[in-house]
Amino acid sequence: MLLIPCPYCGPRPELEFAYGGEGGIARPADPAALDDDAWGAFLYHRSNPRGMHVERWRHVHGCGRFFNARRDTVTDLFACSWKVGEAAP
Amino acid sequence: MADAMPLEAEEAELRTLPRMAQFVFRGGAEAVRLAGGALGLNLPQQACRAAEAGLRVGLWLGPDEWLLLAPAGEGEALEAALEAALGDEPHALVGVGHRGLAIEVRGARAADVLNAGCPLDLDEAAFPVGMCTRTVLCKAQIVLWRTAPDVFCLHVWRSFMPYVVTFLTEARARL
Amino acid sequence: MQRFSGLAVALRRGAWGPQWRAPEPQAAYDAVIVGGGGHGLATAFHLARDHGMSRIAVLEKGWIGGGNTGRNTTIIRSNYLFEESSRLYDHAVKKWEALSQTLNYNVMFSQRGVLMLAHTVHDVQVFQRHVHANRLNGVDNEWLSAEEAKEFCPPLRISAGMRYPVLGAALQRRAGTARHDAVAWGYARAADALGVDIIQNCAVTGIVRDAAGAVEAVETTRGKIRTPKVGVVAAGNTSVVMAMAGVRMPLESYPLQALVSEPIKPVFPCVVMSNTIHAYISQSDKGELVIGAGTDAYISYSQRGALHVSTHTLEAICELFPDFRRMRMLRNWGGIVDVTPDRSPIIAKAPVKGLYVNCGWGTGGFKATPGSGHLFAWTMAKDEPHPINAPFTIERFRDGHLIDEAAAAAVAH
Amino acid sequence: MSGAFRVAEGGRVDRARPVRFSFDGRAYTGLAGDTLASALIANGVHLVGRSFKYHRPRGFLAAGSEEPNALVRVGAGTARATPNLRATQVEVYEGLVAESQNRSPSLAFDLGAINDLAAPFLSAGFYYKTFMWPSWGWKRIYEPLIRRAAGLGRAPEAPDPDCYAQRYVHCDVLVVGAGPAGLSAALAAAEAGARVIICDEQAELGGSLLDETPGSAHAAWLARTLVALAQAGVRMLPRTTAFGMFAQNFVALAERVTEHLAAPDPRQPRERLWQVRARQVVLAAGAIERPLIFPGNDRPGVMLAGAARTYLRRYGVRPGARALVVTSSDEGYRSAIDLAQGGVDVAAIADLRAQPAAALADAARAAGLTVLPGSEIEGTSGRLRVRGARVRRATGGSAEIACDLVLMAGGRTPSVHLFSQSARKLSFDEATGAFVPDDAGGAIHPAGACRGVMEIDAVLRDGAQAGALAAQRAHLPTSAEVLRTVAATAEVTAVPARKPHARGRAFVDFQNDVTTKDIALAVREGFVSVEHVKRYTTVGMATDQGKTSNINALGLMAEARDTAIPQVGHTTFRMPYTPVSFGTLAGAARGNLFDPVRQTPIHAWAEAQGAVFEDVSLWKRARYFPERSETMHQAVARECLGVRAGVGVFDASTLGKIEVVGPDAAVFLERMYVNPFRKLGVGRTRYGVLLREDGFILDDGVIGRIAADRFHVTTTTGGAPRVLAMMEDYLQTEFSDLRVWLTSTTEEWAVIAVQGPKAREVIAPLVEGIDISPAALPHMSVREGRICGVKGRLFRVSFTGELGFELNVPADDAQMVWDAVWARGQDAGMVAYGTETMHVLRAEKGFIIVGQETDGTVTPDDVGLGWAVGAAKPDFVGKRSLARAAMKDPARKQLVGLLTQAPARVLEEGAQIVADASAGRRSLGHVTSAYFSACLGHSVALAMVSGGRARMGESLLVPMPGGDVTVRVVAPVFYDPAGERVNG
Ligand SMILES: Cc1cc2nc3c(=O)[nH]c(=O)nc-3n(C[C@H](O)[C@H](O)[C@H](O)COP(=O)(O)OP(=O)(O)OC[C@H]3O[C@@H](n4cnc5c(N)ncnc54)[C@H](O)[C@@H]3O)c2cc1C
Ligand SMILES: NC(=O)c1ccc[n+]([C@@H]2O[C@H](COP(=O)([O-])OP(=O)(O)OC[C@H]3O[C@@H](n4cnc5c(N)ncnc54)[C@H](O)[C@@H]3O)[C@@H](O)[C@H]2O)c1
Ligand SMILES: Cc1cc2nc3c(=O)[nH]c(=O)nc-3n(C[C@H](O)[C@H](O)[C@H](O)COP(=O)(O)O)c2cc1C
Ligand SMILES: [Zn+2]
Repeated sequence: MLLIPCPYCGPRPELEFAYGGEGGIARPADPAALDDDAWGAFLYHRSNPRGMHVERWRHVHGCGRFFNARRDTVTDLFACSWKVGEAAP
Repeated sequence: MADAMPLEAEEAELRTLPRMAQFVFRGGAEAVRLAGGALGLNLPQQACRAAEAGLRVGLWLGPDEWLLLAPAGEGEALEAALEAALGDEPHALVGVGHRGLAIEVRGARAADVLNAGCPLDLDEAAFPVGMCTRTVLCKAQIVLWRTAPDVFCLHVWRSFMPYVVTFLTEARARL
Repeated sequence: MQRFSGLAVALRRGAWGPQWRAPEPQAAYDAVIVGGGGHGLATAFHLARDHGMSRIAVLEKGWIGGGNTGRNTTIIRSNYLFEESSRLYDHAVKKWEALSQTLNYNVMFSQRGVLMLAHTVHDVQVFQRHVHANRLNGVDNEWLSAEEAKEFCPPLRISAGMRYPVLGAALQRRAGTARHDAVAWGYARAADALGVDIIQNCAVTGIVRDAAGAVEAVETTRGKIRTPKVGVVAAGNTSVVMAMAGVRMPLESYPLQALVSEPIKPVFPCVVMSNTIHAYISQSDKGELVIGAGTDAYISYSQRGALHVSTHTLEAICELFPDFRRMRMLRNWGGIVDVTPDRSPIIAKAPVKGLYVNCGWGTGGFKATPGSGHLFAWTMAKDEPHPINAPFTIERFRDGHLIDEAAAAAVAH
Repeated sequence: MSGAFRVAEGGRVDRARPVRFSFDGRAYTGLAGDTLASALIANGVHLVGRSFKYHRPRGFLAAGSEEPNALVRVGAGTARATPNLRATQVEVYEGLVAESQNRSPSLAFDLGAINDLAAPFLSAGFYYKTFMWPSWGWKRIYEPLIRRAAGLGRAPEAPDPDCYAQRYVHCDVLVVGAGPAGLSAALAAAEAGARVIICDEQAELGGSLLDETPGSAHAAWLARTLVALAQAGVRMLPRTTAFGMFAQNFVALAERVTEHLAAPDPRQPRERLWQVRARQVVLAAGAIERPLIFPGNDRPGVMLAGAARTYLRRYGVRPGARALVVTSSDEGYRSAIDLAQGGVDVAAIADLRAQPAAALADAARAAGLTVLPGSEIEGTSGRLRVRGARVRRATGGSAEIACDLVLMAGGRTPSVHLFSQSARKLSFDEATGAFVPDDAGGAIHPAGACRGVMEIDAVLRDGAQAGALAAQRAHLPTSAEVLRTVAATAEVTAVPARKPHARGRAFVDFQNDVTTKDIALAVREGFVSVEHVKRYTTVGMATDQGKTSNINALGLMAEARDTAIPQVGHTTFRMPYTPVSFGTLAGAARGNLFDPVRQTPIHAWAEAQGAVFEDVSLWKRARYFPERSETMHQAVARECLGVRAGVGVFDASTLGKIEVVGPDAAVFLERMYVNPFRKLGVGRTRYGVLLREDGFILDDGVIGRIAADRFHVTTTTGGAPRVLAMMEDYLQTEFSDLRVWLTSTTEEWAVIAVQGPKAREVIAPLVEGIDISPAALPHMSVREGRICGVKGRLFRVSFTGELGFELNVPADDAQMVWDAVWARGQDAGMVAYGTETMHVLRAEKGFIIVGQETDGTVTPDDVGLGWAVGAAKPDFVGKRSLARAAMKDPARKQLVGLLTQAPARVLEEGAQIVADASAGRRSLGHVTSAYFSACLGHSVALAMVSGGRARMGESLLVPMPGGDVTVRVVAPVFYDPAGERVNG
């Protein structure tokens, strides 16, 4: 069970969190302006890297907040986490 | 329940707490200030901390979320007072007095009983008196608040309460 | 190829040579398969056997069969909901039925039947829809009452007082299990005999494209290899390999766990799956209970998962089979499964000339191995899909023609 | 007397407490403190099992958890008898019943041993090469035979009556292993003020110190240290195996709580899972002695030298009368001398090395022992027990040495299992001939024998340093920088096995019967990778996971490949270290603790009425209320008619509810749902449809505007958590400009639906402060007011097509309100109805159920909800996806009604729909809902049919096993198509 650094509550056990998928994929401001390729990519294409991954978590059984984190997908260790709207450290 | 327990009662005891008026309060800094005035209590700004004034309590649940507790009879008046004080300041105040029930686990081994299903470090150094947080107890979500070194208060959604009580009773019997 | 048979075993008394060669990589091949799992090896076998291609290499970064092929719970069935899917998987089941003979390698395909348990009224509706759909498509699948399910699988508990009672089950009798390692080895031996070079400890590290953008070569840890056709069959690592050609995939890779008990005398005659409470169990021919657990919530290449994922599965196993509570977990492991948004695979041409991809089998691709190899080889050789895999494109995620088995069944083992 | 082989004194057994037990039906006596193994050896029993494949007789190899042979079934009866337990770990207790396994009819005479004769044909991987002819042979002949031969023990045959417990625990320092290294680490860490937990899989803490003679300096140190640890508040967990090591020092321990007791307290759990989060971990798991490879090395009486020493010194039993000690390490000498001192006649020390250390040889000779350097063991004799061994001398010639014990000392392999599980690297240490932990940095500190430190004083120092360093890294103040100064001392030199020169079968993996030949064959057949050899030969895959065999197998592979062990590598270490009961891992989760059972405030009432419940997500919902002996169909027909003719009451409390509050609430809902919400008036409600971003229906529900800035949103029962999570996601990460907050009120409000033409008259007297006249409270509106005196929200909505109200009342008051409604309803002929009737009533009206008509592939237009989509809105979740090509395909499945030709014929839900009777016909769609409508007197069905709306009036076929059923496509509204009754 991972120990996940919530930027509000500090490190907490994984059981309190929900994974939110890859981070940094903003919903287009005007979806209608996108062609099918771009919209399909927004919906489904993911970088899925082996190594550092920017991802979203929600401390759902804690403070309830979504936040961003950078985690190594090989070791599963977190490098850092930051609040929504803040710049990545 | 009682005779299935190898523990002495004072080592860990489960008690139902009386019904309370409860509200979820959400809002920004100004709303917090205004609400504090109506509550007679400064809502905690530090994560996972409770503030108490008399029988009124504000539990920090999130950066813009507090669970307010007050004696059962005060609910409607408190709601009116809060709404009046907050006026047009954006906020949300939602009565949840029937959503959840509270129980208390007290005794020298209360933390051990909770740790049967709660993955948090409940050592006093890590989880001091006055700390509160949403967390999990095995497959139920709870709000856990340490009110004294040997006393934890649990707020549980009502349909999960039978599960939580059965779980804790079993955990207590198996310590 | 040294022919295998009982007589040969008796006569040779252990005087066997290598089942496949260990060739040095050549400078160029007609086609290169990236990934020496069951699907990759089967693809190479079919390219060589059916399409007359002789210069083929399978490049495997570790040891063949060491990916998900070597770490799955071996459930084989074809009673999928959508016509596209049941056709795809039944194509494979038909090939499984002859595979030991095709390969002259006993892959121990065991058609012991797969029971899928229904625990809620909703489950019953969903499984009955499967039964009807499969019957129309000529795929066997039948509905059993709880009592009939218990008769088919005596250790199953069906008492009414359970937290999730068993309301019935869908049974596919032709479904079953196979010996996972033998599948990789059998294909490797047969492909090698047809001249395919199986090159282990050779990781692909780059995909080289020519000025027109077409595939021209692969870079590997054992040097550059020229080829006009690259078939990527890298399961959990597909995104990583495809990124080498600049292609972003609709995939996420998750750890999926499985575990075995200590071996016991035969007690479990079939395969049982419960999607609702997440339990997948059968007994191997050696005697262990083979149990499938769930995926972790987050993407990971660690090839292991969290403890709470296994405990969750064992809770379900103990609830359904309370006699097994004193059984003991002997070994637990993880694989990396690549999951598409609709939980159906991709067997298709990639948007780069000369690049083909076979992936997205997620938690359930072992069962497809023989069919997948056949169809992917066809697609690579003819540069166009076979009618059976034509719907399984990457473009469906652009156009919305999803084949959403996930919507019907949470997990697709 | 507790057995003829018990020595007169010594050992840690309690001679005052004899214990009676049985093995294979024979009664024996042991002593408290014995393991089943030591007690059997005390009684001269060495034959305890049969191997997996060849059914060869097997005895005790080891004295601890690494034992591969001595697996037994322990416990009486069908439910508690547990297979495959290691006799070397089972503590004897009064009345213990044990049985041998994998033999028939008896251990001494086992028919399965016929396999041993066929061994030449059963070499590694033989089954891949055979059983393929004839092609049907596998299924009908061979597989059944193979499957019958499977397994070792028998599974329990009845539900386990015992219970299990689990606990999370945190500490500064977790110490795994309580030998000298672990104990000194724990002490040092505790002295530095750390919260320490120390666990050991054995019954007593002490590790190798338990083999020390009582009164010796080290035994005294052990006693002193245990007292000091207890005083320092260290949590000491004997019988507790650290079996899994995960990222960030998350360690899983399995404690055997009652297994060793004759009459455990039934309240005690049988076993307990500890899930430890440790800031620092000290691994002091010791080292495991290696067997040697020679023909006949598997006969009962062939044992590890260290194990023999343990039996003698810890348990006070002589494992045999006359021993041949075979060694490739210095340690064999120490064991030989100790055993000789303990009264075992040591025939000789056969050293496989040509030049043993002179000092050791001299010491042995001084003790009167014969040393034979440069020996080779050519074989052993005996049937069910060793009688002698053939030793070839370096000087030439071989001699048969009579003995009933052959002791193997092949050096020690550090127990790196947990270290490696933590995904850390190992490196090969030539001196010890084994893999050792690669680094001592970070938060995991190997100490003692498990990192190759073998000499006792060095071990004590190493442990103390590891403990102090761990405390320091756990941020506890320590006076000075702690350094690790002890080097891995290869006290012994040993090389992993080489292939024996002598002929005959030499076993590498005892439990799985893997011989040196199997490994050679695998390599020859091209299985070069260590992982391939493992899987082809099954070496290391048995229940001991190769604790004694893996390193020897690596040596043999290296030899066969003509390379060195580091080039061969090692297989992956995985949890568990030793097998762990499913029960321990499942814990308390059984029955109602398997998953919470959620019940509504009305549940008890429904139960008292005899309701039949169904599971919907975690909730129990009343499905129907049978009266007397009614079947479901009869009850549902009665309930339906009751609602349509009069009035019915339904508990809809499980519906998800979300209070959406804030100045931007309407804007938020407008962006989330397909429907427009900005202009929804206060006091009005609207049916909302929620899509996923990919355009498919996720959920639906009625949304009421309570105030300008406050909405009461309802969701499906199962969808409640999902919808709230999705809304939070958009609110927090995409629409964070909006000032809106979401609160779940699912459990705040109980919902009592009162439906039917008489609904108004029933509730009228109960409602205060709300004008419920049709004009004041039209269909699709909501008011706040008092219901039975409590604050509530009254919705005028209908999911039945009848005049309907939903009374939202505080959950605590729900039963009171329900009782009042029920009492009032009696005059109106009120029925209580359940979910099944609700489904029929809504199907008669063509209302969809998310999850039944939809399955995650359905758009609003598909189910005829195109009207709900706010086409003028620039955007909402899922809008863009609806514009994709596939969503406009005229062949998409659309919601239609179906009528059967025979009115009584009810279609099966899930049945397929085709156009004609031709062969190879393709499915056009499927039946989503089908019921007999008592109100209409015929069956009704909803279906999703390709291009369905264009097929109105067409005849289609529904293939069923008994033949096709003809149906007519109709509009999906069967009852009151004009929709007038809601206005009633
Ligand atoms: C625990 C578990 C249980 C499962 N249970 C079932 C089940 O019951 N039934 C079922 O049908 N399916 C099941 N599956 C899924 C099934 O195992 C897979 O879908 C299937 O085996 C995939 O086969 P493959 O040949 O595509 O992939 P793999 O066997 O994973 O082969 C891919 C290969 O590509 C190699 N590779 C990757 N990157 C590179 C590179 N850069 N260069 C060279 N080589 C590379 C890898 O090393 C690997 O060997 C399960 C999976 C897991 C993990
Ligand atoms: N017994 C012998 O003949 C022998 C041989 C070689 C060395 N030694 C001595 O052993 C000492 C080494 O001490 P040490 O403390 O490193 O080892 P140790 O063998 O004394 O102690 C290791 C302990 O760890 C326990 N253990 C191992 N894995 C475990 C797990 N996963 N979970 C729980 N417990 C586990 C074992 O039961 C054992 O009690 C040295 O003094 C050395 O001289 C003794
Ligand atoms: C169907 C199946 C049965 C297995 N049976 C055993 C077994 O009896 N003993 C064992 O040690 N491992 C068994 N394994 C697990 C393997 O040892 C190994 O853990 C797995 O192939 C993953 O490889 P890895 O652990 O080396 O990463 C089995 C694996 C599978 C897929
Ligand atoms: Zn938090």
